[in-house]
Amino acid sequence: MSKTTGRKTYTRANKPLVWFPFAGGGLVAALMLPVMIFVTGIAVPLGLIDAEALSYDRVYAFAANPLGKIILFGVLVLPLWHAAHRFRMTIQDLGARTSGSRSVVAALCYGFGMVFTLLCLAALLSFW
Amino acid sequence: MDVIETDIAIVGAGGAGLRAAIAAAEADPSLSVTLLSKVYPMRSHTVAAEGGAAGVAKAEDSLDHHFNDTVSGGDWLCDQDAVDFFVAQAPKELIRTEHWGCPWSRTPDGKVAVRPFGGMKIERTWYAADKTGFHLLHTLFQTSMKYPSVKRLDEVYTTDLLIEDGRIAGVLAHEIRSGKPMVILARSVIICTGGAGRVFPFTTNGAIKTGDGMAMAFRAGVPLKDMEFVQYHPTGLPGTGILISEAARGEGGILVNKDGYRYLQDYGMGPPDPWPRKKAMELGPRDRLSQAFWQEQQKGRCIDSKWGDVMHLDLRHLGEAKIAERLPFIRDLALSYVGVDVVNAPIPVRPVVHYTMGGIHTDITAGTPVPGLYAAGECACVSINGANRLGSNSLTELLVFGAVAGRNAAAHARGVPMPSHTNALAQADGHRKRVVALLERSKGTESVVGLRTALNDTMETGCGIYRTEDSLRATVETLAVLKTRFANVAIDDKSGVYNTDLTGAIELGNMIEIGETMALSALQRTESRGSHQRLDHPARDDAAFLKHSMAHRVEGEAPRVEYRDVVITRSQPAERVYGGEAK
Amino acid sequence: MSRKPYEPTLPNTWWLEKPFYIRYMLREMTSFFVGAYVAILIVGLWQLSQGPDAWGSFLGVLSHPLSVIFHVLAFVFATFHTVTWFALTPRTTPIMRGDHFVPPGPIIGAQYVIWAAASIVVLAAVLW
Amino acid sequence: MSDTTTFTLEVLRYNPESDDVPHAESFSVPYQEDWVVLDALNWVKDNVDGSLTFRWSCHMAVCGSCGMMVNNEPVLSCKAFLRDYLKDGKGTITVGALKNFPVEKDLVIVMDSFMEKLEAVKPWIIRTTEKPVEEGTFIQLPKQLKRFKHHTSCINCLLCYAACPQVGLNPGFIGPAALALAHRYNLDSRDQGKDLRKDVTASEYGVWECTFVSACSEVCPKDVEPAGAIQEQKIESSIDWALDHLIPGRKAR
Repeated sequence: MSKTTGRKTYTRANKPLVWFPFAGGGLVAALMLPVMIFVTGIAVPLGLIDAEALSYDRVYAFAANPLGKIILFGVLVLPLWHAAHRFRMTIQDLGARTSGSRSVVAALCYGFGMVFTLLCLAALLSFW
Repeated sequence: MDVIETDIAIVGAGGAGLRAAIAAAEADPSLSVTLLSKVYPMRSHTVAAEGGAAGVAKAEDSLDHHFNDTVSGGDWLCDQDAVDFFVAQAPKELIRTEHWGCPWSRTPDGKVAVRPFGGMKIERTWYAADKTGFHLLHTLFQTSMKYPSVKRLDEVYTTDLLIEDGRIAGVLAHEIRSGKPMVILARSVIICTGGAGRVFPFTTNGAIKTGDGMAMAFRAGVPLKDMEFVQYHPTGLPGTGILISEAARGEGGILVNKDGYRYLQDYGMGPPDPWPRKKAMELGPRDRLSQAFWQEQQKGRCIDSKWGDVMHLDLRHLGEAKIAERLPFIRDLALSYVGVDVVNAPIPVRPVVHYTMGGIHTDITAGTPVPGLYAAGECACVSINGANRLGSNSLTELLVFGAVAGRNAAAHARGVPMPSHTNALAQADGHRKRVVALLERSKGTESVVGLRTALNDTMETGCGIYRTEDSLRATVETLAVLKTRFANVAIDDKSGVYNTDLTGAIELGNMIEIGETMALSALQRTESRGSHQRLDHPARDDAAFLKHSMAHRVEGEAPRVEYRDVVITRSQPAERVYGGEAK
Repeated sequence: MSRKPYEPTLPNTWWLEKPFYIRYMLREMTSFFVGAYVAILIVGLWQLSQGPDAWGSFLGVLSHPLSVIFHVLAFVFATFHTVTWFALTPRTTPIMRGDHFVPPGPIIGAQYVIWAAASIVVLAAVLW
Repeated sequence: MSDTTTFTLEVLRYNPESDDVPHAESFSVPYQEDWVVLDALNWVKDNVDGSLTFRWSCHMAVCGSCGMMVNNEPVLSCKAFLRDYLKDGKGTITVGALKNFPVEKDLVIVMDSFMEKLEAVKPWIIRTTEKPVEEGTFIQLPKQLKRFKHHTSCINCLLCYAACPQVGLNPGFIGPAALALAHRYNLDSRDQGKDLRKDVTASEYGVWECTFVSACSEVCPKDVEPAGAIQEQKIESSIDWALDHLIPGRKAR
């Protein structure tokens, strides 16, 4: 027997604010991160690629260039927010069910994203 | 007992019930409509219809053609005023479902496509691939949700009609999940509970099609019309009885016997053209095709399979692309249930009980002899199907007469007062005792399954595709015994919550009453017409039987069968001609 | 004689029940490595802004064996992210051509081509 | 019926009048090669215990009544063949009520929540002006039909709700089937109600709760692809949200 009482009222959420960076970051991460991890975390440290590739002068020149700054910001901050959002949902999957615990998880994950976004901005804006 | 007051109560929320609810809500939004169903609406058996819904669509077609096909298909037992009304309303009703979002299959230019169907002179069957009933039901169900005046009572099982001073007063029901009895007082009641195929053991019908509405109307004094006419669909899957749509033949599928021979040409249906010729061979009417199977079986020309005698329905020549577009469900069903990919192998099929042409006696207004009581869909007999329904007329029928019932029930409701509580409650108490007795009887001597099996067996052996005086007499006698045995039936489940044992027992009681009207009406019709074939009376007898049988209930006795003239307006009875002879 | 529906709760270990769910959880856990990796790089960017010595010590940390182990893991997870992300694209953005949907194969294949091109560009830029 | 092997049908039963939690009960059932799990349940109900309670009707995988957990997978029991679960007609098959729903009794779930969610997404054609019947049908090209046809195939069997962990974790989530049906109407060339539906589908109970586990599409017996339908709606709703915030006055509608 169907009830016709107690229906929810629904209003549009502002979730796209986090979903957009999640989706965009997911795409950027998919295309860029494996090769970047390989270069910065594996190949250069193990000497598979000459350390000169990541020398201060080279990297500084790239990061000082306005176009380089834009690329770095996109490649770093979008995956950052992708990770923040997805990790938040993962913690919910693993058991954060009450609205209280969900708020805490959201604050921590998006807080992490915010802190590192600001750090990234500060670094990029500190030299030209 | 809970009492709910409503202007219009609709029992059954399949295609007809939903269409009626929408029509009533549109006719007068101030009227309250209560839609009761023993299942959730989308479980209703309309969902299983596959092939399509007939309505004149092409320029070269006409209402007259649709009329003539229907009347001759029904072996002139149709009321022609009703058929005229039906064919005229059909296209309008189908267009409405298109506006409501039904995903009808399309031609390349975006118009609704139509396919050929058995007994139809011109392509006029609208289809949504091969799941037309499913799409129609869900479209109607979802559309019904937008009308605030329609309140649903899902999984509420109606057991009886309440009558006051000869007019309808409401229904007695119980909520299945709580067992709570409830009286729904109503100014108008519409019965849309579907057919009673489950009276037979081997049927395309779902478990829910137990003739509840027919039985409750019958008990309330409404005659059941033309109950001897039970349609066998020529192509069901052996074993399960799953329907293989006539659309499979409409698209060009052929039927062959063990010699690979298209045997229908031996039964006046030829010539065996390699392409689908309308009203010929595999596109003949269902009664003729099912009877041809039986005849071949007598001659030992069926294919021997692990499920017994079958014929082969061959679709291979249609090719995979066409099958995928037009018959995807058929392919899925054959693969799942008989392990056959129709692209590579023929499907084993046999005739199986499919549709009850007879039902609650209604007129062209969908009204019954009880003022305020209406019926539509398979449970009703209006009658447009006569002695044999043409495939794809029933989906359209539930739209046309569902809508008529809804509108007329609304008009009636506006003109009469709400029935009195005292009277209705007293009556409901009386009926309720029958239900309570089933629950409280601690140890009966009879089981539901035992009686149901006995009912199924006797209907199959005595009241099948071909009937004789002896077989019918035996069945009638057996049914009389079953009726008395039913008084001792006991059930295992005594609980109030979701007691399917209880509903099963009530359904059984209903089916025994329905079976008795079928067998008795068949016994007394000493002629052969449409789906009713008597080996001892092989000819049609218009002098004596161009009449509807009307089975009336007599307390404590077998039903009394009377007759009523068929309405003939412009088509005089003639020979039914199919195959190359058909014009 | 009255209703008393049993209300089940989903255990927090639901994702261990089936390989399908475990695979999903592994996919979601890629976010940890994505987030950690870009956070490390952002820290590196900050070090870069602090001058050659700071950058040098950052590179030193990257060469630590623990760091290499982390990056190998991160590479595996990031690649898993890439594969799963590409596999889902035909379902998130179905494409119609004429009367039919484009089958998943070409859509997924096209992404691998783009991925390979992007990786080659990055490697070329690094090595050049 | 010469075949005499039997197998064990273990049914998770719950009687609200005597139980606090469901418990397993085993039945020995004769094996028939053509039988599905539903046939075995009916055999038990007819021959052993008439109080065994489950929903079923069509026995041809289209009415959607008989969804249940068979060996912990949500399936239509009328299409779950015994032979696919047993070896030589022997072994054990476990059956339980669909997950993520309250259990009324034995294998019967309470589906009120789904009915409310279905109604909430307004699954009907919405138009600013109705087309008169006299004007005939709409023109809908085969490619326009093809765009949404697969989403119309939902039989409301609720297997997807049983498979979706987000439904289990967050009972308010509108869920796969209802969101797929919303998308079906949004994509229909005859419909003009997308904006109204978005108030529901793009709410916090709507598409955002989905994490694309895609178990819904995996278990769907009718290839409705609810997972894809939800992702498409996320993208569209996000673009819509962005435009609302970038173009002054757009949101006022």
